[in-house]
Amino acid sequence: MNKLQERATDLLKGGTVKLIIGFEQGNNKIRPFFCEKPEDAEKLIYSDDCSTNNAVYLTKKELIGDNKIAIIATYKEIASIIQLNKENQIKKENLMVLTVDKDGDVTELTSFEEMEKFCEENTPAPDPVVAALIEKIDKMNREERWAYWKSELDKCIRCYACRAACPLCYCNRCISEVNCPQWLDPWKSTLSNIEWQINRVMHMSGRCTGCGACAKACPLDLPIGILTKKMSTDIKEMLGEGEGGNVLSTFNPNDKENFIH
Amino acid sequence: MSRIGVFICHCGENISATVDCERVAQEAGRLEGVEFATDYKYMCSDPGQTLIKNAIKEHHLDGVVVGSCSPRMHEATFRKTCAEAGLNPYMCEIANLREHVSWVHEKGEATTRKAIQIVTGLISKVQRNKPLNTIKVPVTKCALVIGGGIAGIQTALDIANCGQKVIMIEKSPSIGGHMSQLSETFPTLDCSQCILTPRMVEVAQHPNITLYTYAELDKLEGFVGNFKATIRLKAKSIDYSKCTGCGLCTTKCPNKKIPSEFNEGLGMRTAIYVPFPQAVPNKPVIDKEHCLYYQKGKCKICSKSCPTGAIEYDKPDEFMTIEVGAVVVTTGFNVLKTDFFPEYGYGKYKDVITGLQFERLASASWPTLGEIRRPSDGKIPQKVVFIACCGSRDPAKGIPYCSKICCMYTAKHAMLYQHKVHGGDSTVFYMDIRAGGKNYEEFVRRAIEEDHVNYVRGRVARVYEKDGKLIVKGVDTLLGAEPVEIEADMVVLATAGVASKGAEELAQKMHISYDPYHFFAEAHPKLKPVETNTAGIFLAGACQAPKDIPETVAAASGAAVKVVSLLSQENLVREPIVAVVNRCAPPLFSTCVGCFMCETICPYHAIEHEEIKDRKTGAVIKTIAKINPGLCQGCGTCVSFCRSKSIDLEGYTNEEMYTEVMALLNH
Amino acid sequence: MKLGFYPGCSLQGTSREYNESVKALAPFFDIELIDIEDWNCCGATAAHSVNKDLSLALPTRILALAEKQGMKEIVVPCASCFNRLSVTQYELAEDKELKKKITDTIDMPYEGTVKILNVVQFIDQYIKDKLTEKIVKPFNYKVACYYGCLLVRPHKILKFDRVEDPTSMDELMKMIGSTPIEWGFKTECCGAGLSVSRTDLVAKLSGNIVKDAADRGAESIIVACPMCHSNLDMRRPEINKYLKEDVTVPVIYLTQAIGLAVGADPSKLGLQRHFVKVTTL
Amino acid sequence: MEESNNNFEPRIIAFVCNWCTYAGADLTGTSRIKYATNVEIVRFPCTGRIDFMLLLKAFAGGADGIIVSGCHPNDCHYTSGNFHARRRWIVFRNILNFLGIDVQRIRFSWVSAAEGAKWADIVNDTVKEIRELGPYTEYKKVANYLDEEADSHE
Repeated sequence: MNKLQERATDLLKGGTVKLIIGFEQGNNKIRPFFCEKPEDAEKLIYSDDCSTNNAVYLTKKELIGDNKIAIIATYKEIASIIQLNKENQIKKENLMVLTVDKDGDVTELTSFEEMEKFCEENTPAPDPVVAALIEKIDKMNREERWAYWKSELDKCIRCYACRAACPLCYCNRCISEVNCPQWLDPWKSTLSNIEWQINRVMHMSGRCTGCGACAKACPLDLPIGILTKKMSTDIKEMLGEGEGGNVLSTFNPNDKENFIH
Repeated sequence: MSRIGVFICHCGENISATVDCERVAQEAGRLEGVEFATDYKYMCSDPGQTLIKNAIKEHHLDGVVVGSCSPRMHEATFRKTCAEAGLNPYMCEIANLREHVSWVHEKGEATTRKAIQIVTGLISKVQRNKPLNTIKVPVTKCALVIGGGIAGIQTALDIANCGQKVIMIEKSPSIGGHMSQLSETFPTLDCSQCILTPRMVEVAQHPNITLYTYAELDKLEGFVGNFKATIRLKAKSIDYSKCTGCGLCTTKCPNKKIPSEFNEGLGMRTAIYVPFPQAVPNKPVIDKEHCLYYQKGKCKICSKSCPTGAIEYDKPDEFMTIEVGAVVVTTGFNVLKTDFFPEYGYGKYKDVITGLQFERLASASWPTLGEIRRPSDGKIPQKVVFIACCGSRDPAKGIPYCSKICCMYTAKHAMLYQHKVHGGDSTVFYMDIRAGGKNYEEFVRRAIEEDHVNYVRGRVARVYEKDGKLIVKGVDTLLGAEPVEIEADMVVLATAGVASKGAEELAQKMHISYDPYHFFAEAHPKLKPVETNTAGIFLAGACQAPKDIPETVAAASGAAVKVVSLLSQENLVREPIVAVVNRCAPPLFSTCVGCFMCETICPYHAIEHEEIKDRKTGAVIKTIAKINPGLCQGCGTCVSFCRSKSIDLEGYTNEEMYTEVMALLNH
Repeated sequence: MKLGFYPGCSLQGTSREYNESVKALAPFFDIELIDIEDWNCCGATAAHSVNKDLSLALPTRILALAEKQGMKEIVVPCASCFNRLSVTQYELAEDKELKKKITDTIDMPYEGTVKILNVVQFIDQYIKDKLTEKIVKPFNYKVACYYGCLLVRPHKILKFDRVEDPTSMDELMKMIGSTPIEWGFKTECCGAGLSVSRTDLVAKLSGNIVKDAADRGAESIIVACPMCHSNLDMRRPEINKYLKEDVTVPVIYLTQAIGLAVGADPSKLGLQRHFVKVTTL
Repeated sequence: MEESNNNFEPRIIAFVCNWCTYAGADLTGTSRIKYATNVEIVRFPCTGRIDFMLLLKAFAGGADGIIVSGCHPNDCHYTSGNFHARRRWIVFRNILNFLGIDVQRIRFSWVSAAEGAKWADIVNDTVKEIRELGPYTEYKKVANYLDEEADSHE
C-alpha cells in the first residue's frame, strides 16, 4: 500500500471520516471513487487526469449528510472548495482536504489560506486548444460568430450534463426549472439552448474556477467550456477580481465601460 | 378567469387630441380577461373616480388599468379610488398615455396603436398582480444620540423639548465636545463656554434625557422604529451615586503629569480627573492607563481621601441593551496633529502648534489663563505665523477637500493674538480666504484692516529652527512669487479637519455609509442632508464633513425634527414594495441555497440569515436569506441577481414583468 | 550576488568618484555590479524639457536592454537617472497606448519588470544587514545628510522614504558611527542644471544649504546625487563669494563615507577628486 | 421577403428605472418634445431590477431593439443599483457579443429626471439606428424554430 492508501485506511478505521472521495482506475480511464470501507482503500489512486471535478459531490446532501468526510483533491477540487466556502456551501469542520505530492506524500490542507497557497503554486498552464478556439472566434465577424454558435448550440440536447458536472451549479432549483415565469423553454430548441448557455455563463461570472468539467461532461463535445473561459478572462480585464470571486454582487464606482450613452 | 376593468382618460383633450381613446377602450375590451372597458373625459375628477368605483362594484372587478397621465402624477389617486371600492390598491396599474404617448407623438394610427400596446401590457401584468398590504412597523418612542458635542446637545434638547425620550451617550467623561475647548467663537467673538455650558447643564437636568458619559456604542441591531442598541458603559471606577464632586481626590492624586486631552497636551492632569472645571457631569473618572493602582497595584490615595467612599476599583465595564426608534449620530471630527507635517517640523518643534492648541492658549481658563504664551519656554511670542490649509485641499496629503472652518478660525486666532499681545506681529499664509457666511467676510476684513494682521497669499514650503527662531519659508504669490522668510516665535497650523477616530468602525457597526475620508454619508447631498441610507439613522454636525457651529446647530435641529416626526407616529406605514425570499414545502423549505452572495448587493443591509430548524430537535436544517421588510426599500437589485430566482420583488415580480414585456410585444 | 548597474553619463564624467566608490564598496559585500551593455544617456533634464517622447524612449531603451540581458534589478546611483528611469517605468505602466508607442519607437520588447534601485535602496537591501560587522573605522563625525530633489520626489512615483523629511541616509550614517544633524535644508533645491547657465543662482541656493550645514556644526555634507555634489563642491568658490565667508565643509558621497568606514582605500573611493579638500577627515 | 428598411417600423422596448429615466420621459412629455412612436416603456423601480433575461426575452418576443436606461452614476435613488446594473451589462454585453448576438441593438444610457430632451434624442437615435440595421430576423428565426424549418423547406 502506498502512503495515500495507508492514510485512507487509518482515517476510515479510526472512524475519523465516514467517506473518502477520491479516484480509482476504471476500465479505460480514471474515475471518481467513493471509499467507505478500509479494505477498499487500496483501490485509491491519486491522479489529476480524472475528467470529473470531485468537488461537485461536496454539495450533495444525500451523499454526505452530516458526516465528516475526506476528499483527495487536485488543483481543480481545491479551487472549487475555496469558492464553495466563499458561498457558504462548505462545513469546514466536516471536511478534510488531502493532496498528494509527486513523491506520494499525503498532505492535509487544514485552512483556506493553505488551499489558496496551494492553488497559487499549482496553477495549471492554460489549455492551448481552448485559447486557440477563443482566438479564432474572436477573429470572426459578428455574423460568423452567430452562425458558429447557432450551429454548435443547435446540437445541444439539453441533458444538463454541464450543469451536473459543475461544482458551482448547486442550486436546489435551477432557473431552467422555474416555470413562473417560464424563462427557458424546457425542450430542446436553438433559442432556449442559447439562452441556457447565456444563463450558465452569467451565473458563473466571477465564480468559475476554470476546471473545464462542464465541457468534458458534454456528450456532444460542444465547445461550451470556452464560454466560461472567455468570460473569466474578460471579466478580469474589464472589472478586476471581485470580492469573494463574485463580480456581479459587488461594484466599483469607477468601473469602466464605453457603451452607455 | 380574471375580471379586469380598463378606464381610458381623455384628460380633457390632452390625450384624446392625438390618441383615439374610444378605440383604445374598445380594443382593450376585446382582450381576454377584460370584463369592462370605457373611456371618459376626466378620469381623475370626482365623477370619473365614481365611474371607476361603480364599475368595480357592479362588475366585481379584480383588477384595474387606468390609461391616463403618468403614474407619478395620479397612481396614488387611482389606487385610493380602488381601495375605496373594496379593491386592493395594488391591483391597479396606470398606463401612461399622456406624458409617454399623446404629448410626445402626433395624431395618427401609430400613436393609437402604441397606446393600445401599453394598455395591453399592463392588462397582462395586472392579471399577475397579487393583492398587497401596506407594511406597518411599530415605533419605539425613544431616540439614541451618539456623541455629546454641540450637535448632540442641540439634537437631544430639541427632541426632548418635543416630549420624546432621548438617551445620549458620550465616550469621554464629559459632554461638551470640541466646542467646550474653544476660546471665543467667530464671527461675534463671544465666549464659547458662556454659550455652551448652560446647554450642557440643561441636558443633564432634562427630564426626557438620560445621559451616559464614558459610554460607547457596542452593537446596533434592528431597523427603523425598532433598533436595539448595546451600550458599553466604561468603568469610571467611581460610584456616581455616592460621589459629591468635591474634587478632593483629584488634588491628592500623585500622578500629576498626564497630558490633558482637554488642553490638547498643553496642560497636565491627574490620573483621577475631571476633564475641565465646567464638565457635565462634574465628577471624576479614573484613567486606568495612568493610575498607579491599576498599573502597579499600589496607591489607593484617592480612595483614602474620598469622604463618601465612592471609589470602586474593581468594577468592570458594563453592558446595557436599550430599545430605540431612531438614532442620531453626532460624533464630530478631529484635527490632524502637527506630526502629520514633516515640512513644518513633524512634531519636533514645541512651538509649532495646531489651531485647537491655540484655542487653549487663548482660553481664559487654562493652561495659561488666557495669556498667549508659547509652549517651549512660556515666553510671549512677538511674531506668530498662522498657516492655513495645512493638509486641506492637498491631494498629495490625501485630503483634497476644504476643511471649511480654518479660514474663519485663523482670522479669529490672529485677531485674538493681536488683541492680547499689543505690538505683536502676526502673519497668515493662505491659499484663498473662504469666508462665505453671515458676517464672515466682514470679520476677516476686520482682522486685516483694524487689527493689522498681515495676510500673505501663498504656501509655506518649510519651517525649521535656527538660533531659537522658527524660520518660516514661504512665497507671496501676489508679489510676483517672491520668496518670503519670516523668523517667528510661534507657528500655528490650521490643520485639516478629519473624521473622528473610530468613525469607520462605528459606521460599520451601524451599517451606514461613509466617504473615502471616513466622514459619514448623507442619503442625498441636497435633499436628505441629515438622513443616512439606513432608515431611522440620522446625522448632524461635523461627523458628516467639517462644519462650523451655526451649521452644526442647524443640522442638529433638522435631524431632531426628522426624529420627532418619526417618533410621533404609532406605526410606520410603508409601501409593500419589498423583496421576499420564497418559501416552499419541506424538505426544500425555500429554493434559496444560502450562498449569501446577495448580501453585498443590498445597499440597506436588509438581507439577513434565517435558520430553518427542525421542530423537534431544534437542529438547523438549512440557512437561507431573509429580507427584513423594515430595511428593504424595494430596489430589486437582489432579485435580478439571484441565480435560482429565489427572491422576488412585490409589485414588480418576475412573472409580472415577464408577462408585461411579452404582452407588449405580442400585440 | 550579481546585480545590474546603470552608471549614466555623470558617473563617467564629473562624478567619476561616485562611480568608483560604488564599485569599490561592492566587493566588501560580495556583490558584483554588472554594467548594462550598450547603455545610453537617460536624457536627463535636457530631453524631458524639450521632447516628452524622447525623454521616455531613452530610459525605455535602457530598461529594455536590462530586461534583455536578464537583469531583475538594476542599481542606478545617479539620482537624476534614477528619477528618469522610474518616471518612465511608471508612465508606461499607467498608459498602455503610450507603452506601445514608445516600444515601437525603440523597436525592442519592453515589459517594465526590472526593479530600479537608487543607491540608498541598494545599500538598504544588500549592504545594511552586514554593515555593522564590517565596520573597521567608524565614520565618527557630525554630518548633514542632504537628499536634494530627485531622490525622493515625486513620491507618488518613487515611493521612497518620507518625502518632506527623509531619514534613510541619516539611518545609514548613524550605523557607521556618525551623528546626523537636524537641519532645514534636507530637500531644498541646489540649483541643479542651472549650474552652468546661472551660476549666480546656484551660488545662492547651494550657498544657503552649505551655510546652514556649517552653522549647525556639520563636519561634512553627505549626498547621493552627482548634480548636488557638483553644485555644493565644484561651485564652492562662487558660493563662498556669495556668502562672503570661507566655508570649508567637504561634500562627500554616501558610498565614500561607508567605504571609509569599512576600510576601503581612500584613493579607490576617489576622495582626492573633490574640489573642497577632504583633509580634516 | 424582408421589408425594405424605408417602411420598416422597428419594435423597441425600453427598460427604464422609475426615478430617473421614467421621470425624464415624463418631462419629455410635459415639454411637448416629439419623438418616434416605436418605443414602449416598461417601468422598473431601479436599473438594478432589470433582469438580463428580460432583455433576451424581448428579442425572443420579436423586439428589433432595446433601450435600457436609468440614473447617472452616483444618482441612483437606491445609491448603488445602477452601479450593479452597469457591471451586469458590461459582462452580459460581452457574452452576447462573443455569441454573435447583435449588441448594437441594445442601447444603454443614463437619462436623469431633468433630461427630457436627451430622452427624445436617445429614442430617435435608436429608432434610426435600428431602422438602418433592419428587423432582427436572424434572432426571430431562432426564436421560432418552426418558421425556420418552413424557411429551409422552401
